[in-house]
Amino acid sequence: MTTYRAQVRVWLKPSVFDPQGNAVEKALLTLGFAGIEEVRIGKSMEFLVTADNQESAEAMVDRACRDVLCNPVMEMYTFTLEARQEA
Amino acid sequence: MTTYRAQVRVWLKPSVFDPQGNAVEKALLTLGFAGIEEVRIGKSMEFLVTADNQESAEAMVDRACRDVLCNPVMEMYTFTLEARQEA
Amino acid sequence: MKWAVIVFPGSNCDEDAQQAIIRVTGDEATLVWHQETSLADYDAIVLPGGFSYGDYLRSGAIARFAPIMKAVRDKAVQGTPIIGICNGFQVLTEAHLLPGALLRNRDLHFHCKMVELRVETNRSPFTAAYQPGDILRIPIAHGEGRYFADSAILHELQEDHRVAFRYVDNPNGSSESIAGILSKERNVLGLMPHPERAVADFMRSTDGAGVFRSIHQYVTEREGAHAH
Amino acid sequence: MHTEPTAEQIEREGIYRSLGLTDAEYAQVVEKLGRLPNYLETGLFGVLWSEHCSYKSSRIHLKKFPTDGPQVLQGPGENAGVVDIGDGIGIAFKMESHNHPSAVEPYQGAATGVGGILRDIFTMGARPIAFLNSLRFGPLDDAHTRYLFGNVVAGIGGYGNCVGIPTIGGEAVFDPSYRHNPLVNAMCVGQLPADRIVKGAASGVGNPVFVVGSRTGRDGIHGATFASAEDPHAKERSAVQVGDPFLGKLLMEACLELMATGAVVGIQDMGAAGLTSSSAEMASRAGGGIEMMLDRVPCREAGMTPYEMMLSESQERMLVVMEKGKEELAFQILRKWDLQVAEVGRVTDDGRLRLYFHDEVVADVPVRLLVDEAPVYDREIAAVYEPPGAHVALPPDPVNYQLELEKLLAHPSIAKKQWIYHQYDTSVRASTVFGPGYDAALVLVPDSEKLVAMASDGNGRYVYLNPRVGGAIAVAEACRNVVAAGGVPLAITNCLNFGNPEKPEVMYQFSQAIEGMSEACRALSAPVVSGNVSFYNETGGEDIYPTPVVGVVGVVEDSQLATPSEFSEAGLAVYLVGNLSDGLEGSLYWQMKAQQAAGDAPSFDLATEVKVQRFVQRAIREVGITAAHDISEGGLAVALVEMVEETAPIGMTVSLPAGFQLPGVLFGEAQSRFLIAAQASKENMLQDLAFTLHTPLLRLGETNTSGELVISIDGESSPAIQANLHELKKIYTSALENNMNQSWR
Ligand SMILES: Nc1ncnc2c1ncn2[C@@H]1O[C@H](COP(=O)(O)OP(=O)(O)O)[C@@H](O)[C@H]1O
Ligand SMILES: [Mg+2]
Repeated sequence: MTTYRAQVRVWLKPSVFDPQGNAVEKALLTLGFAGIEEVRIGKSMEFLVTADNQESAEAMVDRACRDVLCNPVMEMYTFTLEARQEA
Repeated sequence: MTTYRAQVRVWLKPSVFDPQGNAVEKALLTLGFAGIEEVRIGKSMEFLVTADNQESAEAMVDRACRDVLCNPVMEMYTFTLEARQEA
Repeated sequence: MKWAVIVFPGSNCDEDAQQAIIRVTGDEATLVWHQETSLADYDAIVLPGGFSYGDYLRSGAIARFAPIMKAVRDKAVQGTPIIGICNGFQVLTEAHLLPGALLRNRDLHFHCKMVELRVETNRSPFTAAYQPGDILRIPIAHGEGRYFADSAILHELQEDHRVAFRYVDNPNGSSESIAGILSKERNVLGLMPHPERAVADFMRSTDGAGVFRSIHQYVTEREGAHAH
Repeated sequence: MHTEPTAEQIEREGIYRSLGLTDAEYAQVVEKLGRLPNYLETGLFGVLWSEHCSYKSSRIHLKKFPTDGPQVLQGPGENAGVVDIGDGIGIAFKMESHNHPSAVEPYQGAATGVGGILRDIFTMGARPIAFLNSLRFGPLDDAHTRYLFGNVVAGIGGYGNCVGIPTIGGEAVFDPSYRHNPLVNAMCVGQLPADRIVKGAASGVGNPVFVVGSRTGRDGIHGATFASAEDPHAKERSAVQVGDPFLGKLLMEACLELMATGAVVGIQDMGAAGLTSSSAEMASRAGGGIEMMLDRVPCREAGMTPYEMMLSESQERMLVVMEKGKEELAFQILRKWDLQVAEVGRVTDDGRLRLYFHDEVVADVPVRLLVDEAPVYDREIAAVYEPPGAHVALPPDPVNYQLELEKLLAHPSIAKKQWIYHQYDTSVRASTVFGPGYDAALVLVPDSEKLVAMASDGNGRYVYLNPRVGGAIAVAEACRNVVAAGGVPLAITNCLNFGNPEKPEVMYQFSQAIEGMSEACRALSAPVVSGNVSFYNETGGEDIYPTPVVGVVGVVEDSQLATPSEFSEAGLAVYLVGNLSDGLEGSLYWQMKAQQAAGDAPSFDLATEVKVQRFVQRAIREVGITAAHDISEGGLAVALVEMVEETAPIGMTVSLPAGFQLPGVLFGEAQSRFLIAAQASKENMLQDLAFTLHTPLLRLGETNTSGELVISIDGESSPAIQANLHELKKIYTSALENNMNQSWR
């Protein structure tokens, strides 16, 4: 068994209005951050996965994303996996 | 002027309790995702930055993180910058 | 008839719904714990408002896996009227019993206030007591009530007359001002406003009573028909 | 992991100072203990002897409050006070401050404040039925203030909405005095059977002690100590506490179920100073001791030391003492709610708090010394208090009174607060009869004809200008709100938000405000049953206005008596109950003109106050009136506009007798006054009642369909104010939102 550090990123599909991104963009603008645009805010999830190998860890994370972590009606996801260095 | 794609990740400091991550971890467990643990949920932000060069873009994003995107009392951040390919 | 009001950890309008049912219909209404697995005894199901599982991750996302949800699905197939109010609506969309999703309000604020709704169809077990075009005053109380669906679904909802209620003055940025929708078979309703908070004079509106009265009438008439 | 300093090092290097003890306090510990305390023990004394836990600077003054009355079921000393509203129903309530945490992290600071006060209520065995909140911030033209205020409101809603308790009242004041020290006071009200109050006492030798709820982490260590520290940023050294309202809700349901079994001997929230204060205070109330095996405390992080466990302020945790032999019952209930529970110790009779870790005694100190023998300071009180507004010159008369009225209506302290309360769930539990927007909130009591009335109030400016009168006004005004809505005030809770108690003038404000409050409590038969003190609200040597906030609970005997503060009909007569006055003392109007608090506190007389409150109570009961509203900030003119329902297409004509100064009569804030509106058919009865009760009652005018507010002075040819009421209402309604629509993220 190996333990991996998973990093999942979930964000709203481009067609879905992101009010949070919008608000932050406006705030940045009024604070003088000219040149920042198209702000989108999503979720970043991190966790440890223990599995036989990278492949089955990937399958598990993918299933977790599809079933729970992401709602495909309005969201998309990507993830990365990295074998954890031993302490 | 060059346009960069910035990706910022903001998460709670390790000593700060993350009730959301905690609840999701429990849910995953009851759903049979054995082997997933230490779930932490943060934010992932994406935007475009236009600046003279990579250095000044970096400085701007860093300042945006410190001033607006991240609450240093309880959060930490990292970011990456990538020159945008022309369409 | 017998009503079931499902209680998830974090539900907080369960008792309000129960009381409203009793007040309006005089029927028996039972709180059913999310760990239960059967709803065989019930003629109508309510998924109440609240913050099931704290609404962590996405509202309704975790509740949809509760053991009781398998029974809710079965009842949906059997044609039993099922109504999801606020968080219940969110659970129903997450469970794919209703299309679309409910997102964070356009202005990012929670909104609690009396709003006006237009009844769009009375062809449903939930709205038969109203006339299309009726304007109802019913409170909303939500932070994630912006109804979203892609254009194909919105088109389908419109074509099939499955939009049950629209806001007169869109409070949250919902697509096409949608406040409540019906399933294809019309026996599942999800709506963000709280009809159980508009059933008595002191609540400043009794317009929500029609929802419970419609369901009661639908079920009792259907039972009558079966008896023949 | 670094090792903890030894007892000798603590003494030699003065380490106790960083744990919150002064040299004298440390010497006292050593003497009473008869030895040098180790690091953990020093920490226990540090937090329990902090201002926050021991009330060492306030205790002797708080004793002056009247706390008794036939209606009082539980006075100060428990987690919350309880009053009897009849029909076997008790109402538990308390208010608490979360000022310092909210200044550091506004959302979580406010949310955890709400969570904490919620737990104080349900630990009494009461089902929470309502929240209120009192907020004080700097002016909203500052982006950081908007950020703080916006997030505090979101945090209050975030917690309250999730646990399903309606937030139905409160207040919000914006004044430069609070710019660096915002105040966030939260109040919770609950209902319980009058004969089933649950106490926070660890009694019954051998009974098991449980930790229930969230696991213990390293968050908030030293919160209690630093709430009293001079350097507000010292608090940042400890991790911010994050609230988990979902867990809070489960904990509430589980604990209420648990207490209903009768197997709970004692229960207490782990608030400030967490496990330390809950265990020591529960043992102290029972006059016994407690011992705990710290290895058994469920922790969130590995390698936590006993010191960290005892001082952690992780949220959503309870300490519960069960009757021995009934543990299984508890486990069943807690399992159902999916809550963590751990048996960590037992009740003893040796009067000691004894802690074990890995089978070793790591602390062993007398409970009495920790709790009851904590130091008490009779801090120096200034002999003279220079009235800070006495020298301010009266403003010249304005040219345009309508403009002045509009400015007042647009002031965020006066403007309608819907931007705030639309973010709160005000109708969950389906029992809100009057929500925010009314003078007092009213909530149905199931299986009873009665309603519970509640309100919170307090004007720091008045107290600053004249601490004694200002203190009395705070109580009177809060009670007045309950009376206006048709209620009878029963008792009060309070949050005493003050500056640095080491300054003699702050102690003057404190002691005088308490004197004034006590006088008013006695006169109005509304004793103090719970409360909270927050000192050290200062930055850079500047203290806030001394701000006692009063939360009041009352009863409306019959829902028919519920009286709104607004009307929407034409043809009503409008009356002033109380005296016409043209003093500008302490008014917001004068402050706006002078750019500082000006004059004395507004004129106030307790006997008159009692009289007008009695009159309005009887007018509601015996005559029946359409609406009642108290005159507060902004004075008579503002109160008149406030009373007109927003969408009502009506107007109002008011004529005032000659002989009064205009700005004062319109905008002055003289106390003990109500406006009431009644149908023409009731006028004779009203006047008769006023005659019988020797209460000043003045007919001001009537409502009509003109859509205009006209205020004129008898004998003058042109009215002082002639304005479109709808426009005035628009200004009043939109001002706060307009302020907050500027960027604040
Ligand atoms: N922070 C708040 N939370 C909830 N309700 C509030 C808040 N601030 C003000 N309100 C409500 O707005 C109304 C007006 O408040 P306020 O101006 O303080 O009244 P008054 O001065 O007459 O006592 C009241 O009903 C009050 O409950
Ligand atoms: Mg006011």
